[in-house]
Amino acid sequence: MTSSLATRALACGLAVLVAAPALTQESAQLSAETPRAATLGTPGAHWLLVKDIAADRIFLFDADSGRTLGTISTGYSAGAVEFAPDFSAIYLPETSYPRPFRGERTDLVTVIETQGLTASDEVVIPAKRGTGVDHRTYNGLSDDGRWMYVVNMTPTMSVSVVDVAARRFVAEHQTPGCTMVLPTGDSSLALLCGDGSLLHLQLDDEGAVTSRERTQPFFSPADDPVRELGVRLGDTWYLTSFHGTVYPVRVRRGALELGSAWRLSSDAELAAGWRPAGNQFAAGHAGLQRLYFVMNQAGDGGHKDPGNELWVFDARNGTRLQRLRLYEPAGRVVVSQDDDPVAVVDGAGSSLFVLDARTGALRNVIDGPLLGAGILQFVPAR
Amino acid sequence: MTSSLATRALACGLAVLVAAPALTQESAQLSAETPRAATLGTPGAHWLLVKDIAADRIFLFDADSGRTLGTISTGYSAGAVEFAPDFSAIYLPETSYPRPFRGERTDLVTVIETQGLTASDEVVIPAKRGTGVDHRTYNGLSDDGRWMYVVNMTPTMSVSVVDVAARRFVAEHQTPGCTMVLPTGDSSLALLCGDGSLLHLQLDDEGAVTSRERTQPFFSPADDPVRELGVRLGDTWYLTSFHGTVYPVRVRRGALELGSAWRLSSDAELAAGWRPAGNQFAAGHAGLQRLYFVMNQAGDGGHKDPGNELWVFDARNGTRLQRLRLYEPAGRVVVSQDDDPVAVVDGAGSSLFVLDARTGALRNVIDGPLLGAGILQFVPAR
Amino acid sequence: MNWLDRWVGGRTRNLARQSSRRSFFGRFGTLLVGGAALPLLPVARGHAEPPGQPPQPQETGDPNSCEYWRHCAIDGFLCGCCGGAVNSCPPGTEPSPVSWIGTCRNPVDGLDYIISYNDCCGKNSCGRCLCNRNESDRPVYMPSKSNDINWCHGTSNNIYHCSTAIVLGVAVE
Amino acid sequence: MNWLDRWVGGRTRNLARQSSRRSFFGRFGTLLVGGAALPLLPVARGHAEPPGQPPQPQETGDPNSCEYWRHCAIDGFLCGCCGGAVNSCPPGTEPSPVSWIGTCRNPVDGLDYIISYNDCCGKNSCGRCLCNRNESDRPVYMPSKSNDINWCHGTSNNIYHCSTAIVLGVAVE
Repeated sequence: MTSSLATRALACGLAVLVAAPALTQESAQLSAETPRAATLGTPGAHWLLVKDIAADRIFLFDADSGRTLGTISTGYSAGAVEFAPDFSAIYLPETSYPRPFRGERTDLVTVIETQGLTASDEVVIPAKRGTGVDHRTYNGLSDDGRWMYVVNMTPTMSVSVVDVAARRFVAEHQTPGCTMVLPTGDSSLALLCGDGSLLHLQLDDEGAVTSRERTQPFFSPADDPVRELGVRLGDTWYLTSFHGTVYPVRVRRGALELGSAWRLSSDAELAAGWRPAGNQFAAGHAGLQRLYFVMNQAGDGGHKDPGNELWVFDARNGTRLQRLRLYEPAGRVVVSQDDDPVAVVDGAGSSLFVLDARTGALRNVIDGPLLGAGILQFVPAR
Repeated sequence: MTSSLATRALACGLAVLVAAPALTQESAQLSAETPRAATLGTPGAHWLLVKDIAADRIFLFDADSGRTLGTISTGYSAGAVEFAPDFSAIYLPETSYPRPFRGERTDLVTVIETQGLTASDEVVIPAKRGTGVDHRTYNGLSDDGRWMYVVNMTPTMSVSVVDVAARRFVAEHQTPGCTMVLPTGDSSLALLCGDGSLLHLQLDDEGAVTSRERTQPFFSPADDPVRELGVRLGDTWYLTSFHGTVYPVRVRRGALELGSAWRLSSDAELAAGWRPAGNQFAAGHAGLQRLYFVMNQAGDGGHKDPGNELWVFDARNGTRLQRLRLYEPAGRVVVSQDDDPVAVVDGAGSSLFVLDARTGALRNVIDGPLLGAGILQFVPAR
Repeated sequence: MNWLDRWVGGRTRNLARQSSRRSFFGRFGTLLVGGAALPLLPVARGHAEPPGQPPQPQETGDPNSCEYWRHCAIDGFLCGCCGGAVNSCPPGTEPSPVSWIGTCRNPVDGLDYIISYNDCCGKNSCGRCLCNRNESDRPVYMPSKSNDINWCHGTSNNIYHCSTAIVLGVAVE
Repeated sequence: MNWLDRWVGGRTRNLARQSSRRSFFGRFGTLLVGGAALPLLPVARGHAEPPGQPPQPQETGDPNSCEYWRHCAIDGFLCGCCGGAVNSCPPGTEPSPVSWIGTCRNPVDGLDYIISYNDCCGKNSCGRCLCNRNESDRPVYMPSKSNDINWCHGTSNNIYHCSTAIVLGVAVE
């Protein structure tokens, strides 16, 4: 009886008969094993976080091998995560109750350590974070990784500011009529406003607001509002309207500068019903300066239906580079940021399709969450 | 603007245009409504609780109409519930963590009030209740409704005793080698033991053990053990072995009395592989003195596979009364206890089939939990 | 939040709708038993929930159906399939005091009504009769018209259970 | 405990196994888009997880498959599909100190080995590669042979994540 496990089993009164392998036979028999816990290795640029729409967990997959690397257990209505720039931690917005679905609500930014993907610390934030569809822009992180911004929606709109480096809630700033977060530097963020403008906040070293700028309204909330999802390439955020008008918003010397808008669809395509489709309908690659859009032909009101094509554009001039037919209808796309980038789109079921982001060629299929994927995020490997 | 809801919406800055209906037109237009909360009516004998295998909730259905009457939110690894005899409360064994899947474990018997099916009270019990497959016999209630017994399994075996009437944990009793609960009166319970016997405990008015009786071993744990599920008709528990031998255990003057065993299958049927099948493979009706068994032909090792037949027996003499082919393979059966009894069997998917328990005729199909039903329990309507 | 919540994106919303209608789990299940398909049940397996009655006499349709006229901008589990009704919350749940608003035309009188989609709160998601229609749905920064938002605020907790569709009055303009 | 947990009964265990193998969600999904079936993907859609390697040289088979020899009495999610391996727990989870035991024959050397199915604990269920084989499975009152039991005791919490299959040694008798 060599195994400590078997010893413990016996100590518990369990009947186990195990032969100690004789030395001469050892090579011919399997050796006794002891269960260990794995740890994560060095992160790769194709490590992909996938939220499970049907359970309180996030999967970490390697998009190249299709293997599962681990999971993160989450609380009620967990949102998209933020990553410490050195990948030492993942910041998870979630809501907790002390008893199952009852008791006092606590909202948290939970700190997940990246060796075991488990909670190592937490920051309590005001218990009014916006929940519902898991939009990526419900929270954001400053470029230097110090400030995390979490949207509050009661439906009064404000933003909680967390010093994640110091694990400390710092301030709540009122943002009447404006919400969703687009970080624009080390200490500034833009928010989308119901009048068709952007609000731009500058913070000081204590997280207090030092300036509030408001752009001119540049889109029509009534006729063709921009969607909640922004795609950032370097210093420029790309916002996209329901009808597929793309608005570049550049951050220059701490101020927002509106670029020239361009359109995803020709007049004929628009009339034929082509629209950006799905919740996570757009992604981009900063090095390639490319934007990727899931599209469908469902017309107005079909913006939450899945799309069966992926359109690829040059972000610099709005030229369409590629139009790919998808294997299954998708509602999500995400692109890795390395030099050998892959785009991942979800499917009608559990499959996640890994495409070469330059050619569109299919590289792999991951068997994702059984009932489908929530938000997709690539790990920012350095 | 007559609606208080609309008023509140406006107060929040929401743009709502509502015409106050002119008095003369009122009959032609829909009236403004106010949302209310429903309450449950008088319980019926065909009210059915159905655990969702894929979510922390229990559905309450009316098996006659097929309608959903409400739901109960549950905690981690919730078990079968017990009912206060007057249906004033439902007692739910569950486990709670103060943070999502982390922090200190608390085990509870949660008191669910039966107007709204929400938690109204709780009793903390030792944090070592047995979990895993949701066997009905992980807990039980005394006939008078005072004591609730909850099995502990670490794997050291014991039973927690809760005075649910007083909402108070009372005692933990060690039951080495014996577990799973079969209540046998107002203050006694039997447990299944690994040597093929039953342990019978008597409690005093404080919940302390006053006697421990052990029956002779009457089944072979090695060759053909009885399964965890017992069916009680009046003063008799019916236990069933893997191979379908039924052991009646009668409670007479506070003691256990073993009746004559009988078999579900002929020698030929047994050889052909017929076995009781599924987790909740048996149910009974005390008035009719009938027992119902889900059966399959999978042979040894197939006891957790679903069954495609339902066999009905006279409990008094072991005569098989009926052999029904099921519409879909089932792993669960439950029977209401009224004078117009129905049997409900689950199916391969979300359907629950409601049969006339006397004739086997199909009465209704309920669309149950999407990925399938966990434990089924009829409400004890009086 | 777990298990096929309301806000899962259109694709899976459709899946859930279709699956409850077509009971494809059940049908697929027949393939599992060694290839021997069991007979399909000869009864209607249409709805996840038996049909309901419209609350007011001047309307028609089944409130437990996604196609019911009041549901033109809804996103959620229909409370009539959860123990409540189109205008009442299931037992033990609490209506949200605020909500998003749609404008839907009643086919009986041809009038446009303001519909308030108050969430019922306090139990985890009901999971039945998932329905998503996005006519005039707007982004979250226009909350009064956004069905993406969990409106369980001002209630005893923020746990979403199901959605109602309440008549507020006739829309003017 | 939520979402298709390990202990859901044989029927749904089979469903889960089959569904990940046959990806019927994906196939059914093609029916959802207005009846226009999209082309099926021309790659193998066999496994929920790519195949793994057996830990020791004197064995064969895919530890991420339910048919792997060590799994003769397992009931749970295979840890190799969750970030661990057949004999190690996924990152951040902890092996249960006690377990249930099976006796399985290694087809390579023809010997019967004692296999310990230690649970990995501390995260909610992994949900992948559900596998249930009940050879010699016994009721809960015989715990050393019962795969119905959550063995996450003596760990920092009792939350079940996945199951390993550890070689203890050759069975004698």
